[in-house]
Amino acid sequence: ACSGGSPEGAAAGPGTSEEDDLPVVRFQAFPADPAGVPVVVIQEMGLDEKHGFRAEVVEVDPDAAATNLLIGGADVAVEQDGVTMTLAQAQGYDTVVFYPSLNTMMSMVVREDSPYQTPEDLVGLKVGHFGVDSGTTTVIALMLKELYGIDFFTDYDLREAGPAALPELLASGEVEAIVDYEPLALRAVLDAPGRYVFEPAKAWADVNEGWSPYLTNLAASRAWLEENPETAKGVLAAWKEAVAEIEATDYELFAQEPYKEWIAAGSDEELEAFITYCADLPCYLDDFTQDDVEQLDDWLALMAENDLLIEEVAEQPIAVILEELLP
Amino acid sequence: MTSPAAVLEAGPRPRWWGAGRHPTTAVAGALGLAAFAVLWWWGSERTRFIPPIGETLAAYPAFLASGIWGDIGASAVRVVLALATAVALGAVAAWVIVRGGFWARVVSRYVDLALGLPSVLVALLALMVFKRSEAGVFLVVAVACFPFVAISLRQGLAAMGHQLADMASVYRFGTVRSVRHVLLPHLVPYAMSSVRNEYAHAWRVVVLAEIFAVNSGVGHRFTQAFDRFLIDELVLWLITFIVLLLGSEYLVLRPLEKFALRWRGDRS
Amino acid sequence: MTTSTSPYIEVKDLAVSYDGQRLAVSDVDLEVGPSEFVAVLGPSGCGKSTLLQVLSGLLAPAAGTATIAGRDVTSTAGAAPRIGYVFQDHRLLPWRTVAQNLEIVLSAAGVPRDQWPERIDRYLRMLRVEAHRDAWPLRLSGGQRQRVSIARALAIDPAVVLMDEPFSTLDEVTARQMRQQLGDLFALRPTPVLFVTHSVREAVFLADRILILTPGPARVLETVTVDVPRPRAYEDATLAAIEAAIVARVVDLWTDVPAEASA
Amino acid sequence: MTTSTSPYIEVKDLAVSYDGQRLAVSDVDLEVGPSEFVAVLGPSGCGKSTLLQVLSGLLAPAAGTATIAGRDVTSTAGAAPRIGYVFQDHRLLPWRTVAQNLEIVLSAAGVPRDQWPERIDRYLRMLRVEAHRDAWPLRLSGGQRQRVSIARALAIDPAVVLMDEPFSTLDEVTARQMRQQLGDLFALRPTPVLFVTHSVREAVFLADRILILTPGPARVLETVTVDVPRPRAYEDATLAAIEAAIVARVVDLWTDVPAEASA
Amino acid sequence: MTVVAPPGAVTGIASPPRRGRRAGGPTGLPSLVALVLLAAAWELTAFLSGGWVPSIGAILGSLPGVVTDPATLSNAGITLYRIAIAFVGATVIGSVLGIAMGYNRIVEAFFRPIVVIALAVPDPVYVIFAILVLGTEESSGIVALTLAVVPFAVTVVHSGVRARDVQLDELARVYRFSPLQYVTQVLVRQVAPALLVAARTSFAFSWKIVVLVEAMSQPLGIGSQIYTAFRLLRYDDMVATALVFIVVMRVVDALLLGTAERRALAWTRR
Ligand SMILES: Nc1ncnc2c1ncn2[C@@H]1O[C@H](COP(=O)(O)OP(=O)(O)OP(=O)(O)O)[C@@H](O)[C@H]1O
Ligand SMILES: Nc1ncnc2c1ncn2[C@@H]1O[C@H](COP(=O)(O)OP(=O)(O)OP(=O)(O)O)[C@@H](O)[C@H]1O
Ligand SMILES: [Mg+2]
Ligand SMILES: [Mg+2]
Repeated sequence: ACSGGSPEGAAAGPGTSEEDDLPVVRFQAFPADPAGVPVVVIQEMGLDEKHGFRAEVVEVDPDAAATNLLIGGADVAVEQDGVTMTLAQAQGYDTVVFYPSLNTMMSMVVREDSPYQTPEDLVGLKVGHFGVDSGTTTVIALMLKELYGIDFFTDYDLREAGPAALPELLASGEVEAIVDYEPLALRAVLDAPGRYVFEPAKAWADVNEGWSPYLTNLAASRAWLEENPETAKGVLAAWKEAVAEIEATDYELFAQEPYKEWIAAGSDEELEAFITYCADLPCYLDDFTQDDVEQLDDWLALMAENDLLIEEVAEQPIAVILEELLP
Repeated sequence: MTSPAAVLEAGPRPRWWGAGRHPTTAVAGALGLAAFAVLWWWGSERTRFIPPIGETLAAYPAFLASGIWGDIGASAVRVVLALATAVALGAVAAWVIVRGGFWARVVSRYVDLALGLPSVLVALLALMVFKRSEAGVFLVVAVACFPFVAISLRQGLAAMGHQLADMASVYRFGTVRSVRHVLLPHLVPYAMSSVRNEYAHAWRVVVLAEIFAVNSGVGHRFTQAFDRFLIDELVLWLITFIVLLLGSEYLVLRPLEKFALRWRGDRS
Repeated sequence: MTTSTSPYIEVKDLAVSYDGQRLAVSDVDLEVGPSEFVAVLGPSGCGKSTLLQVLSGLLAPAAGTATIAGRDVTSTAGAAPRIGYVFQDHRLLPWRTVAQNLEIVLSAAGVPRDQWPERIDRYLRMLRVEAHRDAWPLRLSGGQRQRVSIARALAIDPAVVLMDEPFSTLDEVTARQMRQQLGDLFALRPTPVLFVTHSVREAVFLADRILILTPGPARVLETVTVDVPRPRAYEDATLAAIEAAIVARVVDLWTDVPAEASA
Repeated sequence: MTTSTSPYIEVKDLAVSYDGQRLAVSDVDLEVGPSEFVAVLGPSGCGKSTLLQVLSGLLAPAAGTATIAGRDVTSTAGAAPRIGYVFQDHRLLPWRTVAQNLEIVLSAAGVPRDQWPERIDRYLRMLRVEAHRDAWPLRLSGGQRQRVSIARALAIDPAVVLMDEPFSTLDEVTARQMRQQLGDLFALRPTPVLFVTHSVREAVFLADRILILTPGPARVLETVTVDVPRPRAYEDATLAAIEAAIVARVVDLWTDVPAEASA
Repeated sequence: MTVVAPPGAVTGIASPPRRGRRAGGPTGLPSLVALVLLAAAWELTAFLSGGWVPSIGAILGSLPGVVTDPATLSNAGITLYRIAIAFVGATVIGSVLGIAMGYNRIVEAFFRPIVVIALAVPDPVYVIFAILVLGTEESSGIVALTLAVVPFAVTVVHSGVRARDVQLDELARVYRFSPLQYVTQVLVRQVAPALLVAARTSFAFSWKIVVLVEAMSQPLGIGSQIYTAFRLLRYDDMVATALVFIVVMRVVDALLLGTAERRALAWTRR
């Protein structure tokens, strides 16, 4: 039910819905990505109307997601990362992130019965990933370099496959470890069975004042935000309220339809584990301050310094505090 | 492999290409399907990710009832329209090329170019031009399919010989009659092979194009399953594709081909 | 019924070459009157079929002119009046039945549809292939195909008939019947006919005039006028005499010259 | 040189049908001695080509047997001794030149390579197409193609020769020369020959025995033995008499029965 | 029955035939015209897309960078290698299977459903299943690629074989051509145009699908380079890279298949 989103509506530019005068906001999300759940919550609980807009979901392919946002295929993305926004800035597209959507939800997993305890034990062995230029892989690569001095790209024997196929590869023994985002890493833990050998969120937070680079963020073009200030504020408010709703249930909401269908966990067991995982991490964040903006900038600078995907950071910070942008 | 040696040495009675309809061909066809089923069964025994064939088939009715028809219909319309366009374009291109001369060369450059365009690239470019719209999907499929139609029909046209064309011009057939009674019947085998291929190709490309461009159709649904790695659902979709193609093959293409080529006598 | 008034088919100084090098026909002059039956005799490979192809507009000559009813036919097939052409090979559409093969040319010739069945019947019966009306051409014997091809040429009521060895693969008896039928048809409705054959007797029996060609590249060696009134009898002694004379004449001429010297 | 010792080719009670329904040949019995030249005469469409196809193993009969040199040939083409088959249509490989078309059958027949040039020369000269040695078949006239096809059949020194109207598209003069050549060759090296023709005179001139078939489905109507010593002259009066007798006989028989009754 | 005649001879259908017409004009001019027209169409598209499709200027601008990047060269080598193997594999398997199906009804009936099923499977499924079954080695990508291409080649060859002239088969049987002679002199010559189309089809599909395979499962190669450019939002690089490799493929195609075609069809030229 939730995965709908009318194709016609998606094709049209920003506009107003027919029944009432509320502006339509098209959210783009990956199928099965937990970052989309709050949007579904917004729709289900009527938070959109409450905050003066009507939410639509546009499902996008991970590879084409950034392009889709840039060409105006959606108004707000819930799955963009800082690196991509920096790239967009470098190409002259003024898109910004304005709120984190998911924490650093990615991990490195090995099989449970394997002897490997740290990423260093895996040097020289087969490691599965889903693309050297993917956000997940580059983030982990940079952290491993900073924390362990490991060059992910050369020290490991890399094997590429789609993100969803990685748990299978680990289980079948094809690779010794995988780096993947959640809840797929969790699936590997349950199915292989496996265990985490490196948890970036915690590892990075330990040495960085509790901050770690968000997996994904809410993003939009600066122009859209400035032209629709009230709607933009409504979107953020609705998002925060949705996240609060989820957290209020300790993420147990995930076990209800239609959220359960959205998350599409491999099994109930996996869903349970994911709920526990989220409640523990937590998955969604509930504040975003100038400090976070700076941390993100520093992180991106570190990426640029290591020549990972970007060569330099954008002139202006790619993250904005909505309250400051839209007084 | 049976062929050339068999032609020369075997030649059992009745003739090795048989006469009329053989019940054996139906059996062989069933065996072919069975071979696929066995392969699947074997795969499901040996790997953990291929679901058992029985379970999948048992789940299929429920899957059919789960509202997939709208998506199949949406994609089918795209496929058929785009394919029709591709065939028309391909036929025109082949025609121009075979006629020779300046424009033949120009057009054959474009056919070659289109032949070498990765569908992914076209899909991405179409996304930029058409944003998220039907037109993009349609265009991607048509562009992907037309050059193959063109080279196949070009081969057919080149193989035509001038004898019948000469006859047609002496008896003043005119364009319409020539095309209808001389050209088209001659092209049937070539057109059949390219339609068969391009129909399948179109389904493959529509899956790709729908990933990027629209929120409907089997490509979209298939990708949802694919991205979530819901193998069971993935396999159900696979069966759907297979049923779609087998259906059009055995219910439409083959009867059509048999009818169109019945003049050739016992060589089906 | 010999050459009368102005010629209907007229060929002047015709030369044809394939590949622009080898001459297949050189310097042919020929005329066929508006109701004249002209047979063409010539050794194998001399250029007879080539000549008919030029007349039907299929092949452009290297030099010379060819007109039918005063119209230049060397530029476009189908510009001249309705031609009934019996090709040396049958050229039936293999994917249309015998009757359909006739229907298509009837329709192309603009014959009203209600006349088709009658015409098809008449000519298939005349050529004795009516039993194969609904057969596919590929399932006919060689002679049957050739007869269907003749039926097709005649069915459209052509203004000009070009025939390239139409009876060559028919047995003696059938061929005689066919010749008789063709002779009768011609007597009934005289039409200019250019008839390539290798049977001297056939030529003598059917034609008003016989053109004898040289070994290739073809030139007209001689014209023999057959001044025997119609109806003629195949076994007629006068015809036999003319045949013998022609045979005697060509035996030397066609053998003297090495037949393939042109290559 | 007439029927001698045990027959080399033997056909018994042969029936052939296409599509399993229409009979094309019914109840044919025929024998050809080890050095006998047998001609087959029959009306167009009676089943002559069908008969040769069965003998060459291309077509399976519905009933009866056909053996060559004692071996059953109805099951496999190529099982019988080396066959030289002149198809009614020429069947040259269009992508090989004339000489190459001969080479390939020589090689298939296991003729040592060093003999090829001599053989090719000999037979192309005999058929008077040596000037077209290096031409593509599609660039030959109808008669030239047919002659190449004959050269091919003879070049392999066949143990059996099957010819389907080989001279049908040749002009009178060339055809006479060819007949003469073929007669000489046969006299020099007698080989069992089954020779389908529609020219009665040709049959009489060449054959030891003539089989006359009924209108289709073919049965053997009559066998005529031509007891004229070789070498024969084409214009020989005895031959003419035999021809006249045969023609007189078949004119009635082939016309009486509606030729296409079988359909 | 199928008498094969020169390409260009078919002109007779709509207008009177003038046999022996040679495809006219200098070779360069049509290419130039094609290029100019294409460029114009591209610019128009770029304009209509609101600047999202990179303009020719932008593409030309990024071309030097792409061409001089050593990675492009090594990626091209890797991709060419993959294409070569898949192309040869698919063409050979496709030809053998297609020919067998064309000759034997039983074989045809058996393989027909399998070929249709193989046609029905979307490319990504081949890729992912190859990885899961065969592992992440280089070979699995190539196997996936080959499997995805084979059914197309089979169909083309099969119909080519079926359209052959059976009368020439009979000739070969009567004159007892050896299997080798039959294959080289009768079969291949008749099926040559179909084999060429099959080769061309496999070649094109190999290249089209390798892009996807590399995008999905291989870190190196032109396909992943194109995809990376896309993901990094460098649309001009994406098009420039594709362009470079399309040109390379055209050249290979022309050299390999063009020559084969000219050889195989020499006899049809008058
Ligand atoms: N398409 C062609 N290309 C080149 N040369 C050709 C072509 N067709 C025929 N020729 C040559 O032109 C000459 C005349 O051929 P044509 O077919 O007109 O002969 P013909 O008189 O009809 O002979 P036949 O009685 O054997 O049919 C022959 O020597 C032949 O080799
Ligand atoms: N492939 C076929 N399928 C069905 N019927 C056929 C086929 N070939 C021939 N026939 C029929 O079989 C009969 C005998 O044909 P065949 O070719 O043997 O005749 P023929 O004696 O050689 O005649 P011709 O002298 O005209 O060549 C004909 O009536 C013909 O219509
Ligand atoms: Mg001729
Ligand atoms: Mg016959």
